Amino acid sequence: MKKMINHPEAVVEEMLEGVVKAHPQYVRKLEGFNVLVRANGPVNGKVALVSGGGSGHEPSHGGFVGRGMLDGAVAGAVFTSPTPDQVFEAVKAVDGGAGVLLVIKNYTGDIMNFEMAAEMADMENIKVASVVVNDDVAVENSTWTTGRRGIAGTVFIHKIAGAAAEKGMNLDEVKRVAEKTIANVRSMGMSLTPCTVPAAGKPSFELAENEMEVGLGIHGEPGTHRDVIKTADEITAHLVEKILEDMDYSQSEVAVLMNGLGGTPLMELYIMNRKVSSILEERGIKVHKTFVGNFMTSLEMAGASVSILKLDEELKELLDATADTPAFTQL
Amino acid sequence: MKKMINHPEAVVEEMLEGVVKAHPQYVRKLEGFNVLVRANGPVNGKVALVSGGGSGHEPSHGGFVGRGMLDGAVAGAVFTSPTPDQVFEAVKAVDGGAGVLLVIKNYTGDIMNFEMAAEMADMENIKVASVVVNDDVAVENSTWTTGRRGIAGTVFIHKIAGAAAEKGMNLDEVKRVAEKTIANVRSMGMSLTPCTVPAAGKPSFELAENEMEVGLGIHGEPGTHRDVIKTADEITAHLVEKILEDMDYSQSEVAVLMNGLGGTPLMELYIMNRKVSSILEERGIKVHKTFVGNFMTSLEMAGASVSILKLDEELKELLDATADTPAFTQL
Amino acid sequence: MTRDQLMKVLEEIVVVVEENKEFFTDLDQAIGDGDHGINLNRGFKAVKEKLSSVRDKDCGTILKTVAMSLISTVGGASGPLYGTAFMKAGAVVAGKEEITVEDSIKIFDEAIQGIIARGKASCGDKTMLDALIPAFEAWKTAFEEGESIEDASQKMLEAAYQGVEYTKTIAANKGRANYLGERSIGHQDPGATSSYFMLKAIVDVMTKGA
Amino acid sequence: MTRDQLMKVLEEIVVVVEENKEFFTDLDQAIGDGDHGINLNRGFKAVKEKLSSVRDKDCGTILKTVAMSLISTVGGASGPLYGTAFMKAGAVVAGKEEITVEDSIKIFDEAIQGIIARGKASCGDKTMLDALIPAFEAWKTAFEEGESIEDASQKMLEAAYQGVEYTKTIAANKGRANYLGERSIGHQDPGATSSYFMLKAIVDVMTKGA
Ligand SMILES: Nc1ncnc2c1ncn2[C@@H]1O[C@H](COP(=O)(O)OP(=O)(O)O)[C@@H](O)[C@H]1O
Ligand SMILES: Nc1ncnc2c1ncn2[C@@H]1O[C@H](COP(=O)(O)OP(=O)(O)O)[C@@H](O)[C@H]1O
Ligand SMILES: [Mg+2]
Ligand SMILES: [Mg+2]
Ligand SMILES: [Mg+2]
Ligand SMILES: [Mg+2]
Repeated sequence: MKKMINHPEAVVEEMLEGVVKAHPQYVRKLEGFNVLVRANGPVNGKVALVSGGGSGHEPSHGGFVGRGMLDGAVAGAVFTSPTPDQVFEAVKAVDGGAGVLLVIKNYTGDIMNFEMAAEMADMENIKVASVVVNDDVAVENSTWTTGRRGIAGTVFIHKIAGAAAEKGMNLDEVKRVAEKTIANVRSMGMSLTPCTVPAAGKPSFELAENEMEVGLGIHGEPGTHRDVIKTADEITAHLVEKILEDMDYSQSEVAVLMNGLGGTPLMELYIMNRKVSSILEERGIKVHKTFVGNFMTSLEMAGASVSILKLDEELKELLDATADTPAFTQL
Repeated sequence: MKKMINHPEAVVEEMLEGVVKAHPQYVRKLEGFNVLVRANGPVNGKVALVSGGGSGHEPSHGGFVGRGMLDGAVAGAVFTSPTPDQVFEAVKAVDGGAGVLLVIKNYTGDIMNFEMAAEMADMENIKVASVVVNDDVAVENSTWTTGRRGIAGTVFIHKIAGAAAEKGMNLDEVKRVAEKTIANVRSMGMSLTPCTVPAAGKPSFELAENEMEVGLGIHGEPGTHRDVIKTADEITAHLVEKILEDMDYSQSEVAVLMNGLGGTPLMELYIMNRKVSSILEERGIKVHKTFVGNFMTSLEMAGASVSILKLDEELKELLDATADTPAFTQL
Repeated sequence: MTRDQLMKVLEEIVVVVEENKEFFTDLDQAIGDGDHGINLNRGFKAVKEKLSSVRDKDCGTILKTVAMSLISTVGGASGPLYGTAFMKAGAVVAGKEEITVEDSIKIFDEAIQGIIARGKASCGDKTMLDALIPAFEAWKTAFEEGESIEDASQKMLEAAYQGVEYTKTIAANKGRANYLGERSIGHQDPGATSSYFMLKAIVDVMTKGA
Repeated sequence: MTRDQLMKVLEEIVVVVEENKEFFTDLDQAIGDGDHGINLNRGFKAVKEKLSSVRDKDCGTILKTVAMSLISTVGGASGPLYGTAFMKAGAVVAGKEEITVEDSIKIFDEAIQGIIARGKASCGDKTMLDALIPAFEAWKTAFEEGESIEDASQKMLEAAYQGVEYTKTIAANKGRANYLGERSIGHQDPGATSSYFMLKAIVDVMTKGA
């Protein structure tokens, strides 16, 4: 395990300290909790957004705390959902009186822990609503199961619901917008290498020099299948096809998130984006905006995911709204 | 070699296509040249900034083309300085009548190719000035040699000289500010893994599981020495000490760039930044602003560099000015 | 089971989790995200620290303290699930200094109901329930059939073990392993495995103590 | 050397660079950035394409065409340096259909001066100059001493080869290898090596042709 860390058990706390040292104008940490909230929060009368999950997905989620996106982010242990008390603490700290929306990724652990936090908040009469992101099209037959995972598409929910809240929408409205975004976004990912959870000390799986893992999540879990490495165009085409098969994007305008999993150079993400654009162009799907970079990562994993969000006028306006956070700034 | 690419020889062109597809609001590509310029450029009456170098350093340099930073970026083959004709083409395309400043990193190849381009521009009566960035303190005894390398600190020159140009300073003034920034910035880097130039197909060097390379550049070159991996705090302390030994920062305000080399997760960069902050704090050096992320990379190399820029009022104001580019946006 | 025995059982679980943390993590790497052992160990280390402060309290308080520690330190799926299980268990014996056999059946039942309510899984989903439910059934049946504690314990453990084995044969419908689809077949469920080890710790302490 | 021989020489260099591109790159990986072979090969592939269009032109035009191709396709340090060298060489024989021995000395001298002017390195900096300068001296001296072309060629090549060997013994002061400090000792310079191979290609064609 080659990592620049001090103690495997201390990575989350030390990281959060580093974030606060780097971005005091944006965030502060709640004393005793692995929770980042806006430096100048809570914002009175504004619906607050809290997201989070296991750590290892940086800049998600703390990097998106700031004007126009999140109000609080809860950092669990690496790849492990944060505990209810941490989430509850975040909720209390960010509530500006207009209620709190929890943005949860669809993992059993996240759902249970956030749910328990919501129950706690309820007991203290804080208005809490929640939405569950499940954008990953890799898992197909999910009717009787946990359902689809939430992966990089989640960033669109942060951006759009964040803008809705900033605009002054009430909790129901912000939730409606978040749910519309969730309904409209699909993602799929792949990887060339595993990643190593610091406390585990060994890679999450083994891949041969010519193999890749397809349809995988963001926690080092294996994917739906393994394949020989293809060209960037073939890989990208596979991911995009799966997404387009899953929802009808025809005639629509979309936003694209070409997301790196942490260890993939931007060069490769742009090469992949070239193919995403050309497929969408062929299909007559208009790209309104594209984001390329590391938004929802899996530690040092080399790999990428594509997310495509179908836009309507409302989503477009909210997506285009100003945002100012450590990891996402838009004029 | 595990990469998401199509043909090793096509990576630069395909990447640039992907960049333009992703960010048409920011950049366009000069037909037939590997040059990105502002979508709405040239800006009349403004001094234009051109930078560039080998590819593989993304988001440098194309990612910094936009308002408040560069006007043009020239992309050579991976880790290979672009040729003079490419640079010349960029100069012609961005000149808005107020002259062009070339921001060159101190490598023999870059200097010669950019110099030849400047000679060409001279023949066409375009006013060209140039500055050479040499921020890497790793190389010590450099009096009779090529001198120090330019590494991540270059991004500060893009930001600050870019803001100076945007403010309407003339070519001499922009050059003065760029040179002041160069004089005030020091950097040093290290890595845990090599990287693989696509066309070479094999890693640039071999490192054992417990080894790291210290004091290395951004082209996969080996560093000044090899060492056993230390903790993040020890590694960071070494880099920062080297920088602080090299220039007197006492009593000053600084900006910090905690730069990832491409394959290092943000988590580790923040853990390192925690240590950077605490050392600076101990020394009574005040951090005005910190940037953490992948700014000047070395393909998929796992590693990091620290850059520390000493600020005065002028530099501070220019650093804080608005910028809007694909990879660096500041409100 | 006296309060002291309960304390011993919990201390034994702390040890067993620590000893098997790599094993649980390896199992979770194969079909999950490789943190099950890390999670549980973090949780039971916290439990251990808290235990000394409730040494003189009733069984209900002790179990609730365990629950709260787990809930606030484990995270993931197993944190709320085991936390809920211990919470429900504690409610059954609130104020009691001793746990009777009848209590134990009630505890087991309530704990499982708690896990089901929280996680919405059922038998055959390849979760801890596949160890716990058969174990509970065996335990209850043994007593209904008048068997000794020793025999009942052995049957309970055997059933839990078979449950773990059974998880190898099925694809997961719940938890992270679910995303693997058919690829999860052939691997035993980490949570079922940790449940088995906890049950075994209880039996070990009780038989040693006897 | 006739124009046709010059064309053959250039074609041979194209082949030699292609054949040795991995070797050059490996040398550059050890002390540089691992692109020297890739760079030169890209450049000489471009040269090859351009050559057909100047087949009937004078030696000066041919050499300038090579220079322009290298300058606009190689990049890095070696692009401007080799490009400048061929440019200066071309200037010496502008308009000429043949290259005399005297021309060759002048070409060699001018090419080296061009490299020095562009790159500001000198002998002992561990660059291509460490092969080229001794080779030039040997070539010039041989003629001054009235030796045959064959002998002069062998002495020139031998001197270039010794120059390459010499680069192993010194630390670099110029180019990327410079940053390695003492670590560059023991490795031969990639540019000196490619220079040696180019000189060898010239000699090979000329002796085959004889
Ligand atoms: N819905 C559920 N109901 C019961 N048990 C579950 C459920 N989801 C997961 N589990 C159990 O939790 C175990 C995984 O725990 P752990 O690895 O700690 O959490 P996570 O899956 O969040 O990483 C699984 O092996 C399974 O036994
Ligand atoms: N200033 C210089 N003068 C002469 N030759 C040089 C100089 N700098 C570098 N070289 C030569 O260039 C070679 C490296 O070329 P190449 O790898 O193509 O370029 P780069 O160093 O830019 O990657 C070195 O081996 C050396 O022989
Ligand atoms: Mg987990
Ligand atoms: Mg190079
Ligand atoms: Mg797990
Ligand atoms: Mg080189």
